[in-house]
Amino acid sequence: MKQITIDPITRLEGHGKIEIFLDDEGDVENVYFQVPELRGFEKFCEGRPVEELSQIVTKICGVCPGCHHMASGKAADAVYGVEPPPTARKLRELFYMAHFIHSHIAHFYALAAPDFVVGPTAKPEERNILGVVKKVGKEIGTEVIKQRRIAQEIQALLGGHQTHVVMNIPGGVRKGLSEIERVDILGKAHRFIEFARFTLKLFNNEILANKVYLDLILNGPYSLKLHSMGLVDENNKVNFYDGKVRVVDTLGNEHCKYSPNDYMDYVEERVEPWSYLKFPYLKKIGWHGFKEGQDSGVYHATPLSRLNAADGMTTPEAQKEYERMYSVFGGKPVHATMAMHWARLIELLYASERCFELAEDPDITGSELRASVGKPIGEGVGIVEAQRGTLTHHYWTNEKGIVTKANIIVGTTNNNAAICMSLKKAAQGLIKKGEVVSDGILNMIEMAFRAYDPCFSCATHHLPGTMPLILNIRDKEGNKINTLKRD
Amino acid sequence: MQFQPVIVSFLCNWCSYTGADLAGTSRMKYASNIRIIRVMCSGRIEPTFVLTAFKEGADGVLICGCHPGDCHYHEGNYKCLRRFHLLQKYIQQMGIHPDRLRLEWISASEGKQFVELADEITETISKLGPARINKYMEVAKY
Amino acid sequence: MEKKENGQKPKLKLAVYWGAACGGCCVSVLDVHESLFAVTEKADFVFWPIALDIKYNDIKAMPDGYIDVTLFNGAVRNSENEYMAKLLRDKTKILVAYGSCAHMGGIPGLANFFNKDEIFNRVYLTSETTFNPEQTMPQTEYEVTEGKLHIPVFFDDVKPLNHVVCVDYYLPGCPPKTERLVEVFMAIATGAQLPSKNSVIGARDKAQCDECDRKKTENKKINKILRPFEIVDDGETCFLEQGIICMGPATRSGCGNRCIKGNAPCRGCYGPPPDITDPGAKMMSALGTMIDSNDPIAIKEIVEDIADPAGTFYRFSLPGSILRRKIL
Amino acid sequence: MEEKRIGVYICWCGTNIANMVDVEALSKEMQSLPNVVISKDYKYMCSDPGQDIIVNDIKEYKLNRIVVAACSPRMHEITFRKALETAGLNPYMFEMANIREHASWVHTDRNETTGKARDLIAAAIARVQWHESLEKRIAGVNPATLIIGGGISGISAALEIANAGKQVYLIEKSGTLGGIAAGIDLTYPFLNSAKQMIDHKINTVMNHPMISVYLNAEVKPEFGKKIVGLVGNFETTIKSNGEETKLNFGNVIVATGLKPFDAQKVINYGYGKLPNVVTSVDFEKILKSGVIITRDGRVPKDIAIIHCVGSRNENYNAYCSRTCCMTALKYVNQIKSALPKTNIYDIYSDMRAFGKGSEELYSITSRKNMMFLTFDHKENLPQIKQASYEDPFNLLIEFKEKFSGESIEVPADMVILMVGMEAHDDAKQIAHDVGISLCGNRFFIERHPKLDPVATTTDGVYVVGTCQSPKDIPDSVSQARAAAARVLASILVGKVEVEVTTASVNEEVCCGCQTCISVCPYTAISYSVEDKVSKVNEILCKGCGTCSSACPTGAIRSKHFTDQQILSQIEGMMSASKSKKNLIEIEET
Repeated sequence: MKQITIDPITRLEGHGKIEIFLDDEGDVENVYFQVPELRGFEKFCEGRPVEELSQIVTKICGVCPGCHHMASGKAADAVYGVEPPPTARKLRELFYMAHFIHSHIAHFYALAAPDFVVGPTAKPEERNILGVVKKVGKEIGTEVIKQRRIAQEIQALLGGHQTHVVMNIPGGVRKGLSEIERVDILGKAHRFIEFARFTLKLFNNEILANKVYLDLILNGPYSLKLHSMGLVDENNKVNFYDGKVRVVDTLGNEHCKYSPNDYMDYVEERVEPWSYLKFPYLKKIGWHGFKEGQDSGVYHATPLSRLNAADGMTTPEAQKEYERMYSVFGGKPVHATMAMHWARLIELLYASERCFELAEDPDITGSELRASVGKPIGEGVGIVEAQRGTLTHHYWTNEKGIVTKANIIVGTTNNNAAICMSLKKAAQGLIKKGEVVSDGILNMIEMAFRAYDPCFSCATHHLPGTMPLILNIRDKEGNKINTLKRD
Repeated sequence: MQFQPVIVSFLCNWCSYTGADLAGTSRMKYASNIRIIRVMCSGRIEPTFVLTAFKEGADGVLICGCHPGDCHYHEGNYKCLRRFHLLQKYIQQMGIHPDRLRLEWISASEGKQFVELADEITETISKLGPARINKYMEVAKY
Repeated sequence: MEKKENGQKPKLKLAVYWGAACGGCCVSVLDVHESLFAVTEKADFVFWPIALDIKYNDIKAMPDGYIDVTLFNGAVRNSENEYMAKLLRDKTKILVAYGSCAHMGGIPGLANFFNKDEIFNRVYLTSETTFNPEQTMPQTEYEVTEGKLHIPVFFDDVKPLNHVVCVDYYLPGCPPKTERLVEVFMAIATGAQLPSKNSVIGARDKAQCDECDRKKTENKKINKILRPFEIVDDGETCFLEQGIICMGPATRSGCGNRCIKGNAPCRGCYGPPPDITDPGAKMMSALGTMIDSNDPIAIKEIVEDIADPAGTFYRFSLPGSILRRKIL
Repeated sequence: MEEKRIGVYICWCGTNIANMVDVEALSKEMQSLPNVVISKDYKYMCSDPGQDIIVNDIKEYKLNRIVVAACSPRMHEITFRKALETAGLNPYMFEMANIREHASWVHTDRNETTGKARDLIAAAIARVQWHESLEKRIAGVNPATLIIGGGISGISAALEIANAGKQVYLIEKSGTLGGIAAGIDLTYPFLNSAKQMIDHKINTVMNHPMISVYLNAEVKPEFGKKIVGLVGNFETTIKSNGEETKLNFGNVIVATGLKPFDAQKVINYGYGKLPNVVTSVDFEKILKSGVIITRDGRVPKDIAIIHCVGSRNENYNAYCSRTCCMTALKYVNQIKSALPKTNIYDIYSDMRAFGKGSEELYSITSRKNMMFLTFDHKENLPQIKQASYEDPFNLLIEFKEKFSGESIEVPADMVILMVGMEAHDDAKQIAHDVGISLCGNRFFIERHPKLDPVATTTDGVYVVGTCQSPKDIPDSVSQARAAAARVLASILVGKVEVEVTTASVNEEVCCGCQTCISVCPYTAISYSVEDKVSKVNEILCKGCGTCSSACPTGAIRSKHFTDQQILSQIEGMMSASKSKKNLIEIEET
């Protein structure tokens, strides 16, 4: 038996590590996606004042700190049993839209586009954003960077800190929005919408119009039948900031719809001895191993699953695009892993439109930023949709509001099992017995993984270069007999 | 070999240190575990000193100043008192037994009281056993 | 350093690596935005796991001192972090502890209130959503049917970088302000005179208050310690004078007062000004002095309101402080 | 930075240290510590030959830091600093390890004590590494003097200084000068008129060009403290008859006097209830009035005098007030001369007749036709009762006569209680205002009970008269004049050494948080708006170091007590015992 190690592919908390085991025939026997690091926030949040957590947990991930800040802020509100006043709520959502916009832009252009616009098996040194720029025009590169920067500037303006936001305080937000700032954001939001439209057009012309890619998306080794999770509003429309968590099964029927406080009745986590990252699954179905299908408890929480789990979008243009996607796939739910990219762009459009709506809302410049806070109830759950999946923070406190217990399910964690399975499926589909494992193949394995946009990957935005990959082909004893490395 | 605690003591120059001197000139006897460091005023004593003493292997730390109202510098001992209570809360959170850190008022004429204090603290700390904090704290220096 | 073909000033060889970190430091490097190209003109990234196709083995293959500057971010939490720290130390001329975690232990350092078992028990056994009847724990080496799988050893406590290797400079912040990084980078690139080894770069000697726009007076008397949500912040008065604990006076400036500008008190990510080993201890000393009472009972009551002294005064600096972990 | 060359000197102090500490072993051991160039032990380091060793070694071995392990620095730090100066070394490059008062004299196990001494010396060596030269600073002395209290002591001191041509500010809280002495009729032992003596002095004071008198005066508190500054340059603001005056002066003499014991506290004597029981203070008034009659206007046939009222008794004051016995005898003589027929019973415990002419007064008096009786001043004090109507006398005193051992009853128409002296109720406040301390009996503490009974631990502040301890007029006056001499001497010298170990602000680091400002008890720190930093006025700073502990940025250094110095001292102290501890733990495991 041969063992292929891809290390480090990248990190979540520490380096993600892929181990591919080939049988003696050279066929893929099994694939393990390992997360070799833990920091233990769930533990050391204990003893901290609950209102401090929203600034502590942002350090779970410096790539999507805003998500943790929001989930934590909402959990803290719940602990004190307060609802932020409308202005505060809208400011939070406005911030959150900006957070989604820069993350989604970056992911598509730096990670997804190269594979499609340039080509999955193109030369690595071309298969990056610069390659994309070469293909579709120089101004795009600068535009991407510019849009991302603008979105981050809005974040910094509202959040007080470009990376590790300090916006939330129990019962509301620390800082209001001035009229000048509002108008400025309105203008920027308008440009976001235009850029989102442009990006979708790009996706349409460069990818969907291309027979090969369309086939790759529709069929290919990239489809996985999993249940879909996502946050929805009272009309079952997609919502990132607030609402109920809805899960639809592989056939598109509602499996459950729960409010944040009840998450423990629906989600359970499994521990594997070979990874520091746990594997969540649907409690009602239970864990039946790393397998797809209706009977498996494995679900995914991604842009695609959010769209699968919802009945539509609240903003007009996004809704149109939503309908178009499902018509292309011939109905819901969609299980094509690569469709996540499309879904992500639809979310980008939604976030941009929503950003505009909020900036138009007169309430947004209101002066009532905080509801008064009383004694803590002692327990609170906060759930938001992170770019990379449903994010849950759950705190227990004593009568002084000091945290006695915390439970956190991070966005990417939801997809831990799904990632493993996608990788295995891709590897099995791509690594054929006897065939030399080419860089193209490695990259196509990686594409399966990248589609999930696991937390770390967005950190690689707009730097020339590709995901590092290396294959060590080992014999039974684990001695390396051959190394394949992308150069 | 029976455990001999080391107790680092910070004494203010005008009252407590003089009190300890008085114990000496009056040839009173007390446990030899106390190690005295002189500062001009208990108001100069800050957490950094106490924590360093623990880190360096002290099993206990004793702070002495003038009685309230008698501070040679009027209010230094109150400043010390305030820091002391905060520091007490901190070291307990860090897993250090509160009895290992003491603040007592000793006047220039209270040689006898100082002797009793020294013996009493030595006994308390001996009962608690070695603090072993320094072992915990050992890290390679680069 | 090798010359570029066109025989101009040789390009710097840069490496960026993370130990126990959140990725925020790397984002801060990427957030140079447009000026990224200016940087890549002067330097080549020779190692950056998240961005570049370079493997550990390639690092091992490099001659000692091959890399000019390594920005090591993240704390040392496990055997892999320590291994890479030592490896990069050998291969690097200037090793920079980049960001609060590498500098002082940072937020992951709060784990030093506990040990490995407590953390594992919570995460893998008692966590409400975890179902683990076999009490499975992650294993450093684990035999699956197909072969052996390895993950690094999880240490009992978190260490800042200088507890495992010799550090040349510290570039503080959570994350460091990108502008500071660019300044430092340009200084190195242009061969400007660097400060003496082992010192902090990319931050000012003066503490936050020097840049803080809030009104400060000598009236720093505290009758009651309050928590941020317990006051109606006027956005203008010094936090300490409103009874809110702010680490500003014991924290270097350089971040641009970002949290304070966001109406949140400073938590000290930029670390202490020169000559201070333990910012937490200094701040406790200062805050204690501010308590406006001489009555032991009253003082006790006021102190009681500080819910989490260790976690507040040492939010970012626990592993680097005098008592670097809880005694268990 | 210059190479550190340390000399270590361990003193035997004869056998005082050597008996309990293995000084030879230690001096050998210390030789091996970092930067220690030479380490010696010697019988008496403080002796001239002892100091010479240091002086010579400094020259011979180019030493730049010295550690002496001997007695308490409070004893000989100055001595050795001088030695360093003689050798041309800055006196602050010196550190002392107290291995006598804190080691050899207080411990009984030679090994343990030697171990402790090792730690203390190692600590001193570690500390001295970081010592830095500090330059002495000189300040001028303001020739004016503030005298608090216009009694006989204050007046005497005032005249002494004023007559030397120096300005005196004399402040008195009452409306008149003279204090207690002015209330006395005749003085013992020679029975001269106090009035003649006092009035003359008061007049000279009132009209003296160099004395400004402030009656009904009080000191106005500023910054919680009434007198700020330090020797040579004090300042304060006083309020006299409603108007405020700011005063600057170089020295302070505290002469706030005494308060008579409140006789009502001794229930047995019924003072305040029985009209004809009077205190010595009351009786002086009666004497001054010229006629000795009872409250109900009769000429007393029997007068009893009771000693030690409120004195020498744990329930009241444990100390002896020194003047009452002789005053009582003075009364006997005055009564005898006024009312020869009146019987006098002098009820005392011990007759204390020290000092010029006092014993003579006693023998003269005892020959007068009167009766001495004794009582136990500790247990069963006499009981004074109102006599019944039919009795031919007004009061009845029951008590156990000590000599005879019989319980007797003494008749009296008037009883004089010899009340003792007490410190004023506001003594503590005064002490706080001028920065001096009180003893257990609430009298002001002098710097040294024998060698320096006028000065205090605060330079430039002197205590005289009965506020320092009970005394009679001649003692008060001589103490007052002694203090005056000290003040004049300091004015003559014209300059004083100001505290060197002050605080200083590193303006490169100070962030202007202003935490330090309100911390300083001497208002020595102020915030400079233009520079955005705190600044220390080193004239006002007394070097307590509280500000440097309060400074969150580490910008304030407390000279000679820097963090670095103290932290190294701790590390040095623990260096030895650390290895010892590890040994123990190895054994345990």
